Amino acid sequence: MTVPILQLENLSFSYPDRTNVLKNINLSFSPGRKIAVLGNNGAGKSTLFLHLNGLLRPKNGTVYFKGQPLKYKKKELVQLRKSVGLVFQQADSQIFASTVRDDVAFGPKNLGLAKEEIEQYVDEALRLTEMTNYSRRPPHLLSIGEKKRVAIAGVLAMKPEVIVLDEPTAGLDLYYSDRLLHILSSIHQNGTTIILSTHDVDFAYEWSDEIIIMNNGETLYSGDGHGAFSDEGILSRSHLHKPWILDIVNQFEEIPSHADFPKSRDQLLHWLSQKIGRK
Amino acid sequence: MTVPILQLENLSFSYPDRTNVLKNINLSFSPGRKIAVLGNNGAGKSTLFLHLNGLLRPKNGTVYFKGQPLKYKKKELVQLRKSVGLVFQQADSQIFASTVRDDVAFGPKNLGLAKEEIEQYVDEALRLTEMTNYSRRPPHLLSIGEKKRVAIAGVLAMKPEVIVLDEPTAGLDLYYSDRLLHILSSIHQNGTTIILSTHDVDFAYEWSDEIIIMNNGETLYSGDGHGAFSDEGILSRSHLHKPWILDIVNQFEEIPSHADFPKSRDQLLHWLSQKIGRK
Amino acid sequence: MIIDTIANQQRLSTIHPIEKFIFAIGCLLTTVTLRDVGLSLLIFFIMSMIIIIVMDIHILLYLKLLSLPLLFILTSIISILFTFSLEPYSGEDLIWSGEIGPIFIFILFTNFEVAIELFLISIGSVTCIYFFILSTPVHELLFVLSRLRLPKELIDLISITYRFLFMLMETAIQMYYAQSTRLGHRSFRISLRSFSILIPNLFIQTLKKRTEMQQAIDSRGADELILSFTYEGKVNKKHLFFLFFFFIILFSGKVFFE
Amino acid sequence: MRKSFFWFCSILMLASYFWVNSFSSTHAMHIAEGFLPIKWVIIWWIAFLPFLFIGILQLRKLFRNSPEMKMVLGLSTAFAFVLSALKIPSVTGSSSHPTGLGFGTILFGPMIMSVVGFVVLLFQSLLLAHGGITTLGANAFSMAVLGPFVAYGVYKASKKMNVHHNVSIFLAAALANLATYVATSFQLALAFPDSVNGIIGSFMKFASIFAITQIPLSIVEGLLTVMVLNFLAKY
Repeated sequence: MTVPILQLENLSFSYPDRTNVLKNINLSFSPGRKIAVLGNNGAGKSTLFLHLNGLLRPKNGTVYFKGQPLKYKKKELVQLRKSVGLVFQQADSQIFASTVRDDVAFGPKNLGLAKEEIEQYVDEALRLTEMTNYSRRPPHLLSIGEKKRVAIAGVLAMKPEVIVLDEPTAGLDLYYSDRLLHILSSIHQNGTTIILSTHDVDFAYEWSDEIIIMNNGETLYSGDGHGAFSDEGILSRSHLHKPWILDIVNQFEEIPSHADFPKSRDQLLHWLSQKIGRK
Repeated sequence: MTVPILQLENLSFSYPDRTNVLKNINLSFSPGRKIAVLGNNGAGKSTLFLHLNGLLRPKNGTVYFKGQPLKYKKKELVQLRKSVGLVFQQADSQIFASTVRDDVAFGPKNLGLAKEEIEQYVDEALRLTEMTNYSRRPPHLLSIGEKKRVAIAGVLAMKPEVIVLDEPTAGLDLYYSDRLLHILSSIHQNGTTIILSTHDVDFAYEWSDEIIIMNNGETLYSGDGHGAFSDEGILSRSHLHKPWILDIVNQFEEIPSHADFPKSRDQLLHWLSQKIGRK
Repeated sequence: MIIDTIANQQRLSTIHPIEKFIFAIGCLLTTVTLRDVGLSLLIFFIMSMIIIIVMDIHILLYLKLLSLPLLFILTSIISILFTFSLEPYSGEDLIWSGEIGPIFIFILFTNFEVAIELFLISIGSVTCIYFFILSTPVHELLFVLSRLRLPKELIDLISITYRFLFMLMETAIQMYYAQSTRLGHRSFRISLRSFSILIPNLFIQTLKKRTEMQQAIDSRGADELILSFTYEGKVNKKHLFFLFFFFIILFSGKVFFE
Repeated sequence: MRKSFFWFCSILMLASYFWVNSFSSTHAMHIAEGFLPIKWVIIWWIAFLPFLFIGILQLRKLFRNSPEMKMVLGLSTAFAFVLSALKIPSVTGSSSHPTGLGFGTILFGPMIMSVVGFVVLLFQSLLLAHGGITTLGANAFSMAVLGPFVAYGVYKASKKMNVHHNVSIFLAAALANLATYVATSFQLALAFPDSVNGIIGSFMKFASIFAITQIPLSIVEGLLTVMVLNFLAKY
């Protein structure tokens, strides 16, 4: 078995004033996967993500990075942040420079790379996020969908092995979120592990290899999408809908086999038309 | 026919730095309706809403308020803003006071009401938004869903005839958005007209009496939900999905009559089970 | 900002802010005016008991809070404690002496006394302030200030600042995290540069907020932010009588012991 | 119109930020609650009150003429507070920017700025437990009155002497920072004169022990101020 790139063991966290924000979390993230984290507002998703990047230090428990327990030494943290990129929800508070290009170069510069390498990394990140044509634009004149892409480019330019995105599609219209998903799939094809949080169960069901459901600082579920959304108890405790696809398919007596099970809307419609046609 | 409470005639608007944001908009809003405005990021929804409240003045065209053309005199504006409440997308930027109660009282105080009346209006608004128990909390300790409700309460406390909400469910999880929808329905039952913008076509289809689709500053469509989502041309131009319900129902040869047409997920599932059972 | 969160959650929220104000400021002024070590210890004890037992604040958290002003207090006390001179000193009140090169260092008994006294009085007064800020959220303080007839402009400014503080703080923290994840604070030099970028960006976000908020104010039928500061509930006369006697006992105790 | 308003706000905010920060996060230098004898508590409050009083009168006039300034000033004050509370590693960020201060002083006068500074100090004692209520008068006098005047004066003087722009910004920021630290040491020395060497001896002691933190801090402050302004100039 491959070593998980990140692993959390009995992780707990609380802010000094509040009760526990994360309670006894055990999770492991394998390389190359697409992982969606679901859960209500305040379930602890963002706090969890801050731990994956060493920005917060757990009160109890351990974060393992490539099998090694993290000790929060400066060097280790640099290594971790180089490998695990974190894209925050608010695009505005993570874009700083006066042009897109300068902003994307912020990370590679801090890595202490040579000038040509910086250029190359930045070009690559801009290309992947389809922002090459915007490189001289001042970020504050971009639309929200473009800003999100700059934020992602800024992290990609450090060539991370894992990219963690906090609600990447929040506030985006269909056009921009489709483009974003397209970008995520090219990033994934490059071999990058993707972890993201979302409120959209239909998207999570379609997109992810693995689903984590959080509620009030605990993990209610971790596993494949089918299992997550078949358990009514977990869904009602975490205030989640069932994906449309599952709800529709469940209306039929004859449930398709795992391999045939529709995952996307198009697949569902296709399955449905066959189903009706056959009858 | 009743006089529309708000009417826009040939309305155009542009910001000094950008080209036209709104182009020749003609719309009319009848009292007591539930209207959803759809459209991509940057389509002009928020700018349109600012006109409904007199915060922006059109470059061309006229806003009619209860049949009277708006001349942007101080008195008129106060009257307009009393009748048309606007809830912005960013809840944080519309809460000023240091407690929930003092904030909700801000509007009624500006109306120059007597003290008891202010109290009564505030209590009513807090009750409707289910925020009574939070009245002494400082806003920064509220969750995002609670902040949204405070923002709505602040507008409701002025007893408006129309309430306009800019993406009220953005960033909310299912639990909070369900509560919010519940609140909106009690507001609507009180006789208030509701206009809101959203990216969620499924919600818009289920909830609204009337749908307006905007794209690049123009209105592509205004009318009932059925018409909006049957027109493939409009949908693709405005980058909108078809609602799941329509997509599924369209798979069947026999389309239900208008009265039987499922509008909510539950209705769809019910319809589907009957359909399959019947066969 | 833990203090603010605690103030909004603790158990004394039902006590009228004016009563809390009189109690805290009364004790503080008594401690600072009388400058009596015993009295200061008594106040320290009373306040700590109220904070830990009545307000149910965890003792470790309370100790952590108490340590905040210690840096200043200890540094200042050290400089009071030692006396430097080019000549040796051999008075009766010498406790300790030493020398570094040509400079002689002494600790004199009088200075020792002053230092100890100062430490205890400071700690006593600090607990008074902690009682007040931990038990009284800022919106209650605003109510007290408006009752004290302080100028409206000042109270408004305090209130608006308070509301904005947390918004900006949140943005600032987000920016700091976003920079850190891209290794913007890995060394002192890089960190300094990152801060020089963060500060103007925070400022630009602040300006954006201004526009949004002005629109929100206008939309609610006003062009000026006129705030009200209300508190439901009345001053309990029994409590006031109790406070009155409490202070009389404090003062007479002081006279009695002298 | 929009543009000029933008600059107006910018200048105001920067003014309050740099200026307020000239005293803000030198955390170790806030005189703690109960530290000063009642005599000095009263003296420093009396020394500061005229500035506060005149400042409030000017504020009243400002708000009457342009009500939207209430929010702008509130935002500026909050901005200044936030920066003072940010933990800039191994530095506790504080700077005093003279240009900002200069404009701020020209626009509003130092009096309004002393109200802003007062509010920041109040929140530092209420929310962060830095400083205190009885010692607020003394702290406000050195940090909300003296610091800005020094920054303003140094900047003007170095401009007159044709010193390079960046250098004069650096000097104003760093010296204003040093001035508040010297003032606080002086306030402490007055209250606690040395039994052998008197006020001067006591001042020397306070000044040298706090120099350990305050001198590097003021240098970093100066540097940061220069960098921030250069960034803004590019923007």
